[in-house]
Amino acid sequence: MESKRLSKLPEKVIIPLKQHKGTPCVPLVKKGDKVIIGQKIGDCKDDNDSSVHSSVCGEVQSIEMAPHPDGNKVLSVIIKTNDSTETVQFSPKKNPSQQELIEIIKNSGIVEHYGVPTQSVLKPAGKKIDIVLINATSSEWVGGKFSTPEEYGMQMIDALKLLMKAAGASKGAIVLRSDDAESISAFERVKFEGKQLQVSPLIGNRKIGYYFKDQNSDIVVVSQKRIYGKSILNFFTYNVTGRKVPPGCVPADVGVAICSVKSAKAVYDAVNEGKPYYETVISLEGLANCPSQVLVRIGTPFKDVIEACGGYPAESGKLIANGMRTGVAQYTDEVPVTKTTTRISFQKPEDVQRDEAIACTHCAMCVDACPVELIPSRLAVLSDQGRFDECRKMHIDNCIECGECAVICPSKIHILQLIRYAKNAIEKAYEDLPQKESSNLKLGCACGGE
Amino acid sequence: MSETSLFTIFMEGVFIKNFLLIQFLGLCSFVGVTKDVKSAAGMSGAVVFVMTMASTASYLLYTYILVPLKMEFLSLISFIVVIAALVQLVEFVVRKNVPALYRSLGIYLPLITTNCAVLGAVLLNVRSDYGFAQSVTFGIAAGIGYTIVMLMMSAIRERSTLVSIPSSMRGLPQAFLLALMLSMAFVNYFWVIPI
Amino acid sequence: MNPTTLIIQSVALLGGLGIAIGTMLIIASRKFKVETNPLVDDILNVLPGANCGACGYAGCSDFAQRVVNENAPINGCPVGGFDVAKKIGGIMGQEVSEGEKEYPIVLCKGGINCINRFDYIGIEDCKAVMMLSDGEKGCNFGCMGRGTCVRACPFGAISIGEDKLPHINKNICTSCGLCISSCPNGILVFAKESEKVHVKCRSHDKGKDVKAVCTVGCIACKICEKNCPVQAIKVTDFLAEIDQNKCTACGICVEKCPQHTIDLRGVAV
Amino acid sequence: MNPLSEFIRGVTRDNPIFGLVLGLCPTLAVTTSVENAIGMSAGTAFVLFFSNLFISLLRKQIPSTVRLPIFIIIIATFVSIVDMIMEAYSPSMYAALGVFIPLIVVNCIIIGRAEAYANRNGPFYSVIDALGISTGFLLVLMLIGGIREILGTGQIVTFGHTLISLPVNPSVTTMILPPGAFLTIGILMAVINYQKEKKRMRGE
Amino acid sequence: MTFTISAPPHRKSRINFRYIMWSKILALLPVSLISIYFFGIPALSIILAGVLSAVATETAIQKIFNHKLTIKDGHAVLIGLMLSLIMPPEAPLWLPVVGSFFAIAIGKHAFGGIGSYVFNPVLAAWIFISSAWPRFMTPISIPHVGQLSDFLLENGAGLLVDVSPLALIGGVYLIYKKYVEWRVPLAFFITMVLFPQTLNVVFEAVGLISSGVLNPLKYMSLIFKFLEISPELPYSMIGTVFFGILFISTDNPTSPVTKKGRLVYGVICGLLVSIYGYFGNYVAGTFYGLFLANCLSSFIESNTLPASFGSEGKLGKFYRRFIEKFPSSVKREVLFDDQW
Amino acid sequence: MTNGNRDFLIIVGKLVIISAVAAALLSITYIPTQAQLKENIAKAREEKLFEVMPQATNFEPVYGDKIINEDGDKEILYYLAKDESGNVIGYAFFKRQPGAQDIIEVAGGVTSDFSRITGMSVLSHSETPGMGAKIVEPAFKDQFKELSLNELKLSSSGGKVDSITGATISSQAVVDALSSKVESIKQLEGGR
Repeated sequence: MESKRLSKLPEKVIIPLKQHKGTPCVPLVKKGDKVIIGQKIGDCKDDNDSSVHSSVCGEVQSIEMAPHPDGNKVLSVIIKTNDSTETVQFSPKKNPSQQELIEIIKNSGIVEHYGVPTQSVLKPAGKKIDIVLINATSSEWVGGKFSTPEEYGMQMIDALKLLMKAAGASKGAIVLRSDDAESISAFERVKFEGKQLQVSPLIGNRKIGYYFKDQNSDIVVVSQKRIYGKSILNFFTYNVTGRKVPPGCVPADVGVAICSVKSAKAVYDAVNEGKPYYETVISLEGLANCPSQVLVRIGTPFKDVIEACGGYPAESGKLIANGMRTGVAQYTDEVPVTKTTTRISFQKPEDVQRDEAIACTHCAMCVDACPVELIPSRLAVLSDQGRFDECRKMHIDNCIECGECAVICPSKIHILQLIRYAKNAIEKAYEDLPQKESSNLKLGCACGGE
Repeated sequence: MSETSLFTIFMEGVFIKNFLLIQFLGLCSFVGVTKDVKSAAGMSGAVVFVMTMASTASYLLYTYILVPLKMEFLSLISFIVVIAALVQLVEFVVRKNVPALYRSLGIYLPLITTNCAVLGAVLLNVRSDYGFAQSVTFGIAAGIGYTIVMLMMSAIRERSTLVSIPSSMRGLPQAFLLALMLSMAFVNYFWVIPI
Repeated sequence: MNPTTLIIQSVALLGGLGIAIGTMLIIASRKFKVETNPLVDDILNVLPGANCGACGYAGCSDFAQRVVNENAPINGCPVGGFDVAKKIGGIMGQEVSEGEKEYPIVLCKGGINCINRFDYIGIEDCKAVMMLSDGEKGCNFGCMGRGTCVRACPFGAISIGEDKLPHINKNICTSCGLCISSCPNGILVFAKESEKVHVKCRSHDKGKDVKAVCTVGCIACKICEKNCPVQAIKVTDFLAEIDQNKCTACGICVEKCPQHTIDLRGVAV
Repeated sequence: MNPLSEFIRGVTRDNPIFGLVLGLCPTLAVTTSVENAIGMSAGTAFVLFFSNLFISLLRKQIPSTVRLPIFIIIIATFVSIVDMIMEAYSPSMYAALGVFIPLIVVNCIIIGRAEAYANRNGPFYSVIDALGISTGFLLVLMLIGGIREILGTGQIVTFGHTLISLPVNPSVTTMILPPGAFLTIGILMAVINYQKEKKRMRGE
Repeated sequence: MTFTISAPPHRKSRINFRYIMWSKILALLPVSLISIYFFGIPALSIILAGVLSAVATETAIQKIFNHKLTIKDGHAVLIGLMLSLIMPPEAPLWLPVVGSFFAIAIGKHAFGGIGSYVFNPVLAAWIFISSAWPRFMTPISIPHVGQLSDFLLENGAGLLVDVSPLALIGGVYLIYKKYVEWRVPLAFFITMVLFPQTLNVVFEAVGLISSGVLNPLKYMSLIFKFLEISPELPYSMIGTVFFGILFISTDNPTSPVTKKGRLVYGVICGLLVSIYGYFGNYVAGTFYGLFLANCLSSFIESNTLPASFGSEGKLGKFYRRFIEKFPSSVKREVLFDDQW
Repeated sequence: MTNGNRDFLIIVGKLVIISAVAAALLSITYIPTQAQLKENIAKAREEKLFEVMPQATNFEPVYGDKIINEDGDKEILYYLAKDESGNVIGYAFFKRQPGAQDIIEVAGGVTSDFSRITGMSVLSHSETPGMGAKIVEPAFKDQFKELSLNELKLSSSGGKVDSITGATISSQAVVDALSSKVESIKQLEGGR
């Protein structure tokens, strides 16, 4: 599947200086400055931040607080565009060393879809990564810039090699979704080290380690059931590698780095073409005349994307960034596409579900649906009553925010929202209280406390 | 002396003559200390302990002092004094020697002096002409019956904090309606089963 | 049996029992003495000591400990009633302060007068709305009327009225301040009973922006500042502020305000 | 403090069952009939009267460290007296009330009033208080007993006289069994709570 | 352009409470119709009286206390229907009326309405009226189960619901569609089957021991006794019991929410019902046993809360310690796949 | 003497004084009530004896060996019921038996050939009203009139006594009391 570049150049782009988790970048430009494509306009303060580049040529109109698709306002550079296609000098680098690779990633401003800059995923301070996973399950087959499936497969594997090199990891895997026939076929056509690649399913105890041995290879392609979720990483790590990440830890603590297809592709481009991360592929849904995927410059307001794709099908409705399951509904279409945007969806008013929540009937459907063995209904009630301490005792931190509970709830309770509310309150109240509970007896994880 | 078998006395004490739901003994603690499972368990532990001790002590007092001296009419006053002293003594000893136990159980001890369950068990023992083993068995059984109901009730009330209850039902009315249901279950289930 | 013998015997028996038990207990209490917080003992002495459990705690000593260590309510003993509560208050130094009583007031008149930027589906809570966006009202400083304060109030003193603004029932309010700390926008503040005039807006937006979203917000027109006979009002950062020390509650600003933002307490506007 | 208001307070605000929530065990256990309710409250009233009187008389002499044992002894004495008198002069009532007559000794009403009132007030007011509380107790017991008896048997029979007899005999056996006691008191308390709530809503 | 916002997820399942309630009512229709066919007008009038009284009570309560009317969600109808179905056909008409009133007023609304009650209103009402008026609530006949055809259509004995266990097949469909959950009924059913069989074997064994039999082969043959259908088994399969399994035990608010808890609850339901049924009768046993199980359900729930995801359970820890004592590389590889 | 020890003595002294006064008070009440109680019991027993054996005109107690009080009264095992001419027509007795709640004291009579129960009456009980308490009602009591000893069982175990609905324990207690006492009288009479 091929995705087109957005036909129309937006009048202005809004480039948020914070497109990752962490502190906002320091703007390098000021009002009235001329910028060109690929020019660095925001510099990161330290290794855990990610720099920002201009995606258009034009003039900086202002630097002010502007809406962000995550729901709040952040400091953004607003650039009035002109038609010039002038770019900075791209300098590809052949065969970079590990250190150089990290530098390239950092300077190109590559960010994972969950918001962590790629370089700090690959090389976290004080932790050793020994396996790199490319997660192709939660974001779609972002085939935008790949003209053929073979190209996709080859590039992904090359990108994985680069990532492994950058992380100093010995093993790597690409995790596909088992119902995504297109991607699977794309990989099954690829030959790797002289062998035909096999997409191996992860079932039961056959975790990824089994396939490393079975296929006698350091790089494997596996497939698994689709899982959603905002803080999915720990669960994903367990599902793929069988390594348990203790509560309060990140996959890096057990030596796992997780990258998305998009960032892998961006790393590939940054190394092979020298291009910084200034445009991204997003998929669209529910618009009047809607191609499934478009290539969009970062900073393009949603309004322009939607207008270019035929406009709204209805007068009002729900505009959602990043998918129906975990995405954020937008109250304005003036928000820009950012590095972490994967999808823009629109729901007509008649599709918007407005069921009134009634009391929990303890039907336990959410308990059955929860992939991480929580009792969402009880968490929701506790959160509703403000009993956050008890939420914590019920392991609310384990929640991956997949939303299965809220989807299935017959009482139509906003379970996920309540859980996130509680998590938010707990985060505020317990900022200085690190989790001391470790469920992992074997790995002796430094942050856990065995 | 009554010739009822120990097993029958035990089953009766736990279920058929359940102190809380059927005999209405110890209701103050039943509505007061069942707000969470932990306190209920602590209270029940203390009751089982004191009930057993009190059954033993009062049996000895009654059979070896009051009856030979023909002073049965002093039984009530001496029982209550003995129970109070016993509770106090146990509290002192536990607090000094086993602080951990005191923290989990000791704070419930003073409540027991005025808990009619304990005095009730002692008086029922005397009235039923139970022998030594029977008295102690009845004491333990009554305590266990008390514990079972306290745990059930406190778990239900703990869960009830999660749901919405009409404001005028909150607190005691709800506790009594729960007791109604528990009592209906006990009365109907156990009064028919032959032992 | 001879009545005299009976009496002598029973007196001897109970007296003996009394001596035995009294001695035993006093010896035990000396031997097993454990130091406790004197405050707890003080409270224990004023408590009824019935250990009835009516307070919901495990007996009087538990209640006394909870009062000292865990801030249990000092009026928690239903047997002792008000007298005991007063005495415990004396011990704990929790006497209700003698100063003028302060009540929370709502510094926003928006409610239905303020436009909604979007349509919200979800849990009824201001903080939850804040998590999804900067709030649903057009004004970023205004009351969202989703009732976080209502639920924060343990006494049920707050209700959301027809105008989608919280209303505080002063008869029930205990000035605990929980609503004030719960409000994500800081709409609720304490005000003394004697402070009569308040600018019921917190918006620091420019007048034009305020007018676009709200019909009763402060537009920083400075009319009040000019008209105040005692110069108690000052507009800073696009918002009028009243110096309560100077204000004489003359009501001129209330009349002059074009947006009817300023309220004189006790006077319907 | 005037005697009448002290007396009325015992019936209304400090009502032992609905106000102070004390002495639940006898309330539930012996209210199978009005007759038993009267017997029980008479016994309790007797004990309460004398214990309040004596404790308030002796309150200056009682060392505070052992006041509880002394209270218990005083109360137990009067309970024993009631026990013996009832056994001798009213054997049928004694049989019906069973173990609950001696259990007056651990009834929180008595020890609670001893602590909260008699220990702080003079004999006159203590006696008034005792009378007020006993009246409150009697009324509540009669109410619960009346409801249970009339629903359970269809009539109220007190001391051999049939006071009320319903034309239709509902005989809801459950009402006389333990569950009936819980049901009655639960609903009564809910009604009282509801009234209080309504009052509070009206801003009183 | 105004947008709507809400927290994710933005697409939810269409099944709601009302839908589930009406499906339950639908699932109960066959048995209602069959009982009307067998018992005639009395059955019809009992069902009508029960349902109408339930709806009227709910409307009255919600009107008086200014609550939102929730008749449409079908819960009151369901309660009325379920209560009517467990009445004997000979019951006077005021009985279902009073029962439904008790179920809705005390059983449901006094505890806070949907989701808040801890005790199944239907059970509570049934037990209340049957202990208040035992002579009206005792069915004239108890279903006789002699042969297989009795299972299919026990034409007219016992309670309304006793007409045939087969008529309750709708409940199985509900479980299949996952409108109600499966753990409780399954555990319940298995316990119900195993209990009389096990008791059979135990009695036999006790008999053998007390008669001093030493031949081990005789004890071995007890295994076959287990497979032999005990005379009590058919009685534990009557309509009332199935009604309890499929409709009462699966009532959500009265069963634990944890996965483990639901299994335990099912087993306890089965045990309590079987014990009462074995020594008393299965009709009353179903209701009394389930009601007692309701009392326990909160306790079960609070003791089966799941541990933090990924942490090892007690069994797992034990297993691991056990395995580590006998280091066998092959075993380790299979057991702990993360060891690479 | 230290201050602490003095306090201690005062406290113990007060405790003792109070208990002594209490004991004195109690024994003063005890004496008259005990007398009344004895009278009551004697009266009640006599009434019951005539109720269970209406044919008899006087009852002669049979004393056991056990002395029950210091006045030298011996335990009364049972009564010989005599008619006007002084012939023994049967035996009447009392039996204490634990019921559902508390002890039930049952009065009963049996013919001299131990073939029939002449009647049953309940002296004291504290069973649940409405259920167990129905043992005092004629409907239950009359079942025992002229009841053959072989049929002295609950109907559920093959006898002729219909138990009270929901109060099997109380009914069983009454039946047990009668049958066990009759058995013991039989043995005692046989031994004489």
